[in-house]
Amino acid sequence: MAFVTLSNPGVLLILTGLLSYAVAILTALATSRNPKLCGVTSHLLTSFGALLSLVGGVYLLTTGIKGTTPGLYSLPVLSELGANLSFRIDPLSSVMVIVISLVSLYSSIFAISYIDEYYGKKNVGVLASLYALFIASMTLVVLSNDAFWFMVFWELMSVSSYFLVVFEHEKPEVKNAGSIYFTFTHIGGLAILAAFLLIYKSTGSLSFDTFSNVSLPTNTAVLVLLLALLGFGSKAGVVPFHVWLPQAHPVAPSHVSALMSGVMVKVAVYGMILFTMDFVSNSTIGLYLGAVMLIIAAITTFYGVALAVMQHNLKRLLAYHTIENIGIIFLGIAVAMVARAINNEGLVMLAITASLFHILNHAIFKSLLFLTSGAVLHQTHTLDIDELGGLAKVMKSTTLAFLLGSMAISAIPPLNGFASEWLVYHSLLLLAYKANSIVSGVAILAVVALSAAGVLAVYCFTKVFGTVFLNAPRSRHAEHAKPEPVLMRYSYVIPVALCIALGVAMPLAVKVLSTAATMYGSSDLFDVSWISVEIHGWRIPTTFSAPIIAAGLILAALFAALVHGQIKSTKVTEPFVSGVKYDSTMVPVPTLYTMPLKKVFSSLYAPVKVKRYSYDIPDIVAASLEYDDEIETALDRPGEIKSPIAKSGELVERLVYIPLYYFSSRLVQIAKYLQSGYLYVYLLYIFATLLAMIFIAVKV
Amino acid sequence: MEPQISTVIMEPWQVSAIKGLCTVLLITASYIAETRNLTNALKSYVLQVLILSSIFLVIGVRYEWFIVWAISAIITKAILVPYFISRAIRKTRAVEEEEPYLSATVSLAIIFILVVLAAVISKKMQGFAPGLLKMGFVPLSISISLTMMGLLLITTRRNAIKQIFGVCHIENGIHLLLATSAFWVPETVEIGIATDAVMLVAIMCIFAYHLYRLNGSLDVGKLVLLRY
Amino acid sequence: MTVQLIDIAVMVINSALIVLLAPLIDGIISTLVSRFQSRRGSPITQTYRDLFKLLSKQSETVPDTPFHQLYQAVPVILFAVAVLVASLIPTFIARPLGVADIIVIFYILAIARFVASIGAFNTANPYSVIGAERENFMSLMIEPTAILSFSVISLIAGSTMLPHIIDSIFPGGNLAHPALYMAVLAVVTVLVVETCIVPFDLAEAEQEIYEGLMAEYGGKKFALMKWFILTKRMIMLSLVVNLLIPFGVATSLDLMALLIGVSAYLAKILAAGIILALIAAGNARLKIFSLARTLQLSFGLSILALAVYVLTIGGM
Amino acid sequence: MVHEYVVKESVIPLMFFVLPLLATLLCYVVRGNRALSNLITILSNTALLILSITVLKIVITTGTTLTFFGGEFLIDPLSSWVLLIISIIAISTSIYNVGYIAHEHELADTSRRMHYYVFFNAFLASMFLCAVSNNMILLWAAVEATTIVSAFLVGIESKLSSIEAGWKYLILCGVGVVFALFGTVLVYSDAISSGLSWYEAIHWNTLIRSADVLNDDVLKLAFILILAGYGTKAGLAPLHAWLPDAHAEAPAPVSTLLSGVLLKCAILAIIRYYALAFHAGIGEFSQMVLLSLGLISIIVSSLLILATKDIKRLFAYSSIENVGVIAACLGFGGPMGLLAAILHMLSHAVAKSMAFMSSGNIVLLTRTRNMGSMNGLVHVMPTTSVLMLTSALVMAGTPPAFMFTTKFLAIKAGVDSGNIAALLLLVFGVAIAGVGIVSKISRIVLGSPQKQSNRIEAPLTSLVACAILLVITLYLGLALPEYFERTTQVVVTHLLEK
Repeated sequence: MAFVTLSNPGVLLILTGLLSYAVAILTALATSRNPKLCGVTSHLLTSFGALLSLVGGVYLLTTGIKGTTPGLYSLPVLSELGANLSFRIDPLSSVMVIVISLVSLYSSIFAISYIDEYYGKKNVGVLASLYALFIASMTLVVLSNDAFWFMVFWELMSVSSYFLVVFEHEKPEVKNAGSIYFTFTHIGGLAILAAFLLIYKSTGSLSFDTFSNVSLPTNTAVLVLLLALLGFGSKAGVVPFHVWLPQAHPVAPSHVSALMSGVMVKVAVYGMILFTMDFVSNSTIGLYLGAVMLIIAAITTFYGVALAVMQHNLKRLLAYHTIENIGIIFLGIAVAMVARAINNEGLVMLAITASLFHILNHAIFKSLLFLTSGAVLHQTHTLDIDELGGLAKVMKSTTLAFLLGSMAISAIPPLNGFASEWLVYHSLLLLAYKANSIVSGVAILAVVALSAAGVLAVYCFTKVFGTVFLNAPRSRHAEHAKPEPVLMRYSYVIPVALCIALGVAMPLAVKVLSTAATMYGSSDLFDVSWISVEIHGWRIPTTFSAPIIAAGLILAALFAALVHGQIKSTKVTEPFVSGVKYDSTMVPVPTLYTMPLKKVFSSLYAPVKVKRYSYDIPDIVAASLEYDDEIETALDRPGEIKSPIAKSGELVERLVYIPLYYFSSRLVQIAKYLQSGYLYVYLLYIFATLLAMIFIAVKV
Repeated sequence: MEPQISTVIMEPWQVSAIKGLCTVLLITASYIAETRNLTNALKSYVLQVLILSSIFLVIGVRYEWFIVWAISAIITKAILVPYFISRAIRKTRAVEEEEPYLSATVSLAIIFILVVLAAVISKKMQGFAPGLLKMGFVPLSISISLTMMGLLLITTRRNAIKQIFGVCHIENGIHLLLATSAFWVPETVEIGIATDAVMLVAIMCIFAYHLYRLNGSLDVGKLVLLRY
Repeated sequence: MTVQLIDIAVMVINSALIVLLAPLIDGIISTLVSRFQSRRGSPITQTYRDLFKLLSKQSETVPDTPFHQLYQAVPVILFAVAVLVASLIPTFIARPLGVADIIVIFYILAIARFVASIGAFNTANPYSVIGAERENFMSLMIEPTAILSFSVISLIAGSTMLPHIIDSIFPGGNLAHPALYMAVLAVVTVLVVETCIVPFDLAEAEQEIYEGLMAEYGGKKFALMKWFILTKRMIMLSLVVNLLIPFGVATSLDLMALLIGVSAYLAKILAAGIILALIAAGNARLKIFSLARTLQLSFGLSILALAVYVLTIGGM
Repeated sequence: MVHEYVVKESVIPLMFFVLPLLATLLCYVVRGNRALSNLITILSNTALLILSITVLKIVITTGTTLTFFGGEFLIDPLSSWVLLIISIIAISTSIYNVGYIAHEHELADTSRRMHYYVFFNAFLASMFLCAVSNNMILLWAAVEATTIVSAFLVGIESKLSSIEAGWKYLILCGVGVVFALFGTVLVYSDAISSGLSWYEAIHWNTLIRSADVLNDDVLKLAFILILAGYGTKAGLAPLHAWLPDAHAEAPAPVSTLLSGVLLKCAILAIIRYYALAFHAGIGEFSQMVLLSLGLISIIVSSLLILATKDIKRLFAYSSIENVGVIAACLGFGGPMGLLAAILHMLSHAVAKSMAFMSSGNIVLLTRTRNMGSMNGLVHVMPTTSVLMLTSALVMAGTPPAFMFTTKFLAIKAGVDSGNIAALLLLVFGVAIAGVGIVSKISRIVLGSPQKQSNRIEAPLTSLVACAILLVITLYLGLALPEYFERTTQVVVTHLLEK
């Protein structure tokens, strides 16, 4: 590993960035008495730190430095095990630093005006300091170069995000979400710790320099990768372990859930990339584990969005979408694993570039969506879609930002969502083309799942944007909403601009990100010109030039406007409802919009119960309109399902977590009998242990 | 303490005297276990301690520091311990013991089995760890059986005072074991063991009194307040 | 190979050709349908006259919407999408290359779907929201099957670029593969449903939901959206035609090949129009879930195609 | 290679035993006057702390072991480490006593308070005796003395539940330790019959030097008896039944001493015999037995943590779990296993004392131990509940605290031993226990309180004691001093290389 001195400008910038995070933490705690001052100063310092580390990250990525800095600090007992605090500077970690600091840059600006609702009620100093600690620990996790300090900052990240999730702990469901969140992160953290140490066993040192492609015996390698999947998968929200995510992210303050959904899950993906690509290079298991990962990722993609469509809470819906996008990123990683197993280095690089690009894009538009929903919450104090409507009249820039965010997340072409999804599509198709075995069938099924997820995403976000911002206002909150504060509007500028820029200038973005991916594969598979990205794996290469598509769209729109011409006079009337007088009962309800999906995917949602809808309509047509809606999922009545875990009665929860919960309470019941209170029983325990040990001694 | 050779010289009469006294010891112990009346049990306990100290005297004939053992045994176990137990009995006005878990005949049968088991164990010890049998086979087996009877008492009796007697049985068993098997034990250990025995019984009597004051009876079987 | 000037030129010609021909084909189909139902029917150019009449309207009545600019923009964006997609479809020549592949085309159509749906919510008209729901639900049925069968075709053809696909599945070519024929059949049935001809035009059903998505638009806006639907039908038709009968598509730029290409393309489109008219005349509009059942058939067919492809990989 | 340890006769070992006894007498003389007895206890414990630090310096740097009274008492690296642990916890508990006893209404009358302080110092004296005793049977007697003295402290609050807890504690530990004596006598007589003089047979430092002469089978039986005896005292799983009752019913400072320190003395005895077994060649067997007992206690206690509703029992079960981790580390064997066990003793002592002190504060203020009836304590008693939540997180092993480092080393020892199944059981059990503690404590600390009562806080000195321990655990976690590393290396080499 090359040596990067601390005087390297990029490293220096990141260090000063971390320093300003630390200063932000201290100022937040110091000035917590005066909430307004504390909120502004600490968040400004945090965004300044984020700006510094962003510039540092960009510098390191563009110069493509690869190496480790000298050890800054080490604990005596652990130093001879190779656990000194040194930074790991390489393109992959600098991409992650860019992602982290970019999102925290504008969400801190958003936070300044968002937290004014806590001034009287909660301690703003604690919130701001935890927020800065959370960002700092994420940056340090990505930079750390040995197992011990990685785990230290990883647990620090989990604990600080736990306290941020339970910040508004007065509400009962927040406490429950917090304890479930802690359960998953704690067990996941220990699984990762065990995986690291299993690798340490065959390298003899904890430092990551010795960890690159370690040849482990097959069963340990399988165990390590499964533990890593459990640990990083539960943090990222891969399907079997995703249950905490839709509960924890919505209850956190919006600028924090923007960071958690946008960035924290990416840090988990970074860990997964390290394990699958860097640490464990065992081709025999790579093929099978890669195929299993492919299936898991495809299920995650489809499952996340299929449930998102049915949600009634805005932020819960966005959390389910995070699960979907994590599935897409894991598709890229799975393709890379299988490609390495059939040693097609070009495909490995394409897949990793696709994942990195989607990590960057998803971080941007998901945090934008969470910030805008935070603005909606800040102005209307409710997140229930059925209560909201017609906010476009009032909150102009939030509406535009949310529209652009939802178009990006539904992979609408000119924007960045589509750019990375196109790359993921092509890594899957190329895998199918190159791997002539059953895996190619699985890859094509993953393509189908991805396209179905794309359609469902459009379905879901048209419903959300339509009912929240466009429809006629359906509640008092929606009618009396006031426009959002100015600072929130400025915080939208960066993500909106990036969504468009990364989408249109896709070739440039792919060129920069592929330098990060060259760590894992050679770049003979695709070359990038300024105008288009060309993929060579096929018999005849495939090209896609985003700039031309964007230009074509603009030209066609101008032509259409020309054809449309001028309108002299307009008359405003009520919507036309077949001649009847339009009144408030006719305003479209979101459940109406997604009714057919309930029929098609009913097994995914909770068991059904018949619910009768009845409307009395003017007697021209009939006395009253009644129909049985036989699909009425538990999502519409959350309290119904007694399940202690996700309370949403979704498929995975009914299949996995309810049986798990009952099995563990049975175990606890048995343990209670052990402590029955009778003295002679305790004495018999002692004699029994003594006899058992003597028996073992005689036999051994 | 000058270094001693490992073998212990005993005149034949001493060996037979120790054997006889040990068997008497065993008989008094089983009487304590079975009698329901607590004061009778106390009296026979005092008798048992006297027999034990007489065993020490017999050994003391040849090795004079055992006389110190005998005296300390008498002071602690014949005077102090009975004083505490009688004070406890007087304060808790306990005369008869509640019905234990096992009836008299069954517990006698178990005692017999335990004695046989102790004999078998000490027989095996001959080949296994000869060091224990400096004073011959009987004292070791008696001390093991005494300890086992103490354990039986504690496990199967409901009355608190009876459990105290169980603990006293174990203390006597240990005392005998130390005297006969761990022969050259320095004084500090002897003082440590003796004071431990007395303090243990004293504390348990105080607890028995509080148990009676709060619980109304000395029945330990009802003490199941503390669950998981 | 990156995009050359010829591709740009071909794109412009393609889109002009498809956009202008669309009303003609619609006129032909409507006259044929009325003839089959033994009615005189309107002349072929009727659709042109309707569109130009609507486009000349100067005043319009508008619902009070929370987002006025969106209400104005929806028809313009829809028509723009139609023009853009039309330019990417190979009609008489196996071009344009170097711009976009099949996945990009499907996702550009998604722009139209997205914008039309939020336009429906914007007007808060329950009928247009039901239209949007049907539009999205239908595409949920159609899109996976289309992408699956196109992937199988492109795996066999060796490229995801439409012109290359059409070149390489030329019957003379050596790619006679059982899975190819099944996949082409599946994709053709799906694209016919996508044309929103009478039995399948659930999203724009006039009788039930007042033209669905277009319920609140009048005059110029209605003309643009109508034109979008006609162009989309034309795009699907030219895809179906070129995939089913890949003859005559010019591969080189000399005059002769171009002439053959154009005439072949027009003949093929006319034949497809006649077939569509037959379908339209004979069927009534399907209910949404009965449509789902027919689409499940084509999904099964494409899964079968995938299975055959995977099994025969070793052999190829 | 044999370490030539300079054996120096000095009076320090006795001072460790005499000083607390002196404090006991003074407390008795002072007849329960709160200020004076507190002063005495604090003075004696600070003196002991200074003494133990100087002894640690002497023993570690110059490599001498101090003996007294002809080898009866001895301070070698292991006992100096345990002495340090005892004195750290003793000084912080005596500071905690000042505020706690004043507010504890159970100990209001002076006679009961006099008993409390007398037995408090006697308890410390007996624990110091355990640490310094070289004579094996004296070690047994000292452990027996700790049981007796601490039983009185457990039963000092005259409630039926504390009497029941005291009674069970006395019976179970009394019976348990008897087996230990049988084991000790077995080792002693076997040593004598294989040619050692009685002096060499009874004293540990001489016994371990000629350990290979002992008969293996006898030592196996003896190790089992000792493990059954001292295992009951240490709270290893099947023998642990008395521990939750005793630690929950005792007053907070006593349960701190019980959980934090007494378990460490029992573990000290087990480590002495573990070293003996290692040198006698049956290390393999003893590691297997210790590992299985350790794993059973981790699994059983993590399930019981999920079951209990009583805050102090929660931390009692967590003590069983951590003793299980220490036993498992010993079971994993090798220098790394022993190092992890020794460091975990210190980190658990500090963390567990902080946990019991802060839970004692909460029980003091809410008058109940049932966690079901507590909610939203952060609004009612902010600093106490913040300390409580931090100590719960420290117990679960979050990074800045020393518990994380020792948990890391424990899992590393598991990996070094190559026993993957045991490693997974250890990791899974520790995870469940950590999750159980933090979610239960966060459930009582967070949320909105039922009745809006005004702000009340635990006594200042109690909070200061908790804060001291928090600072120690963070200091050790972040900046483990170079000196500590040398100490633990010397302790390990001393035990494993004769």
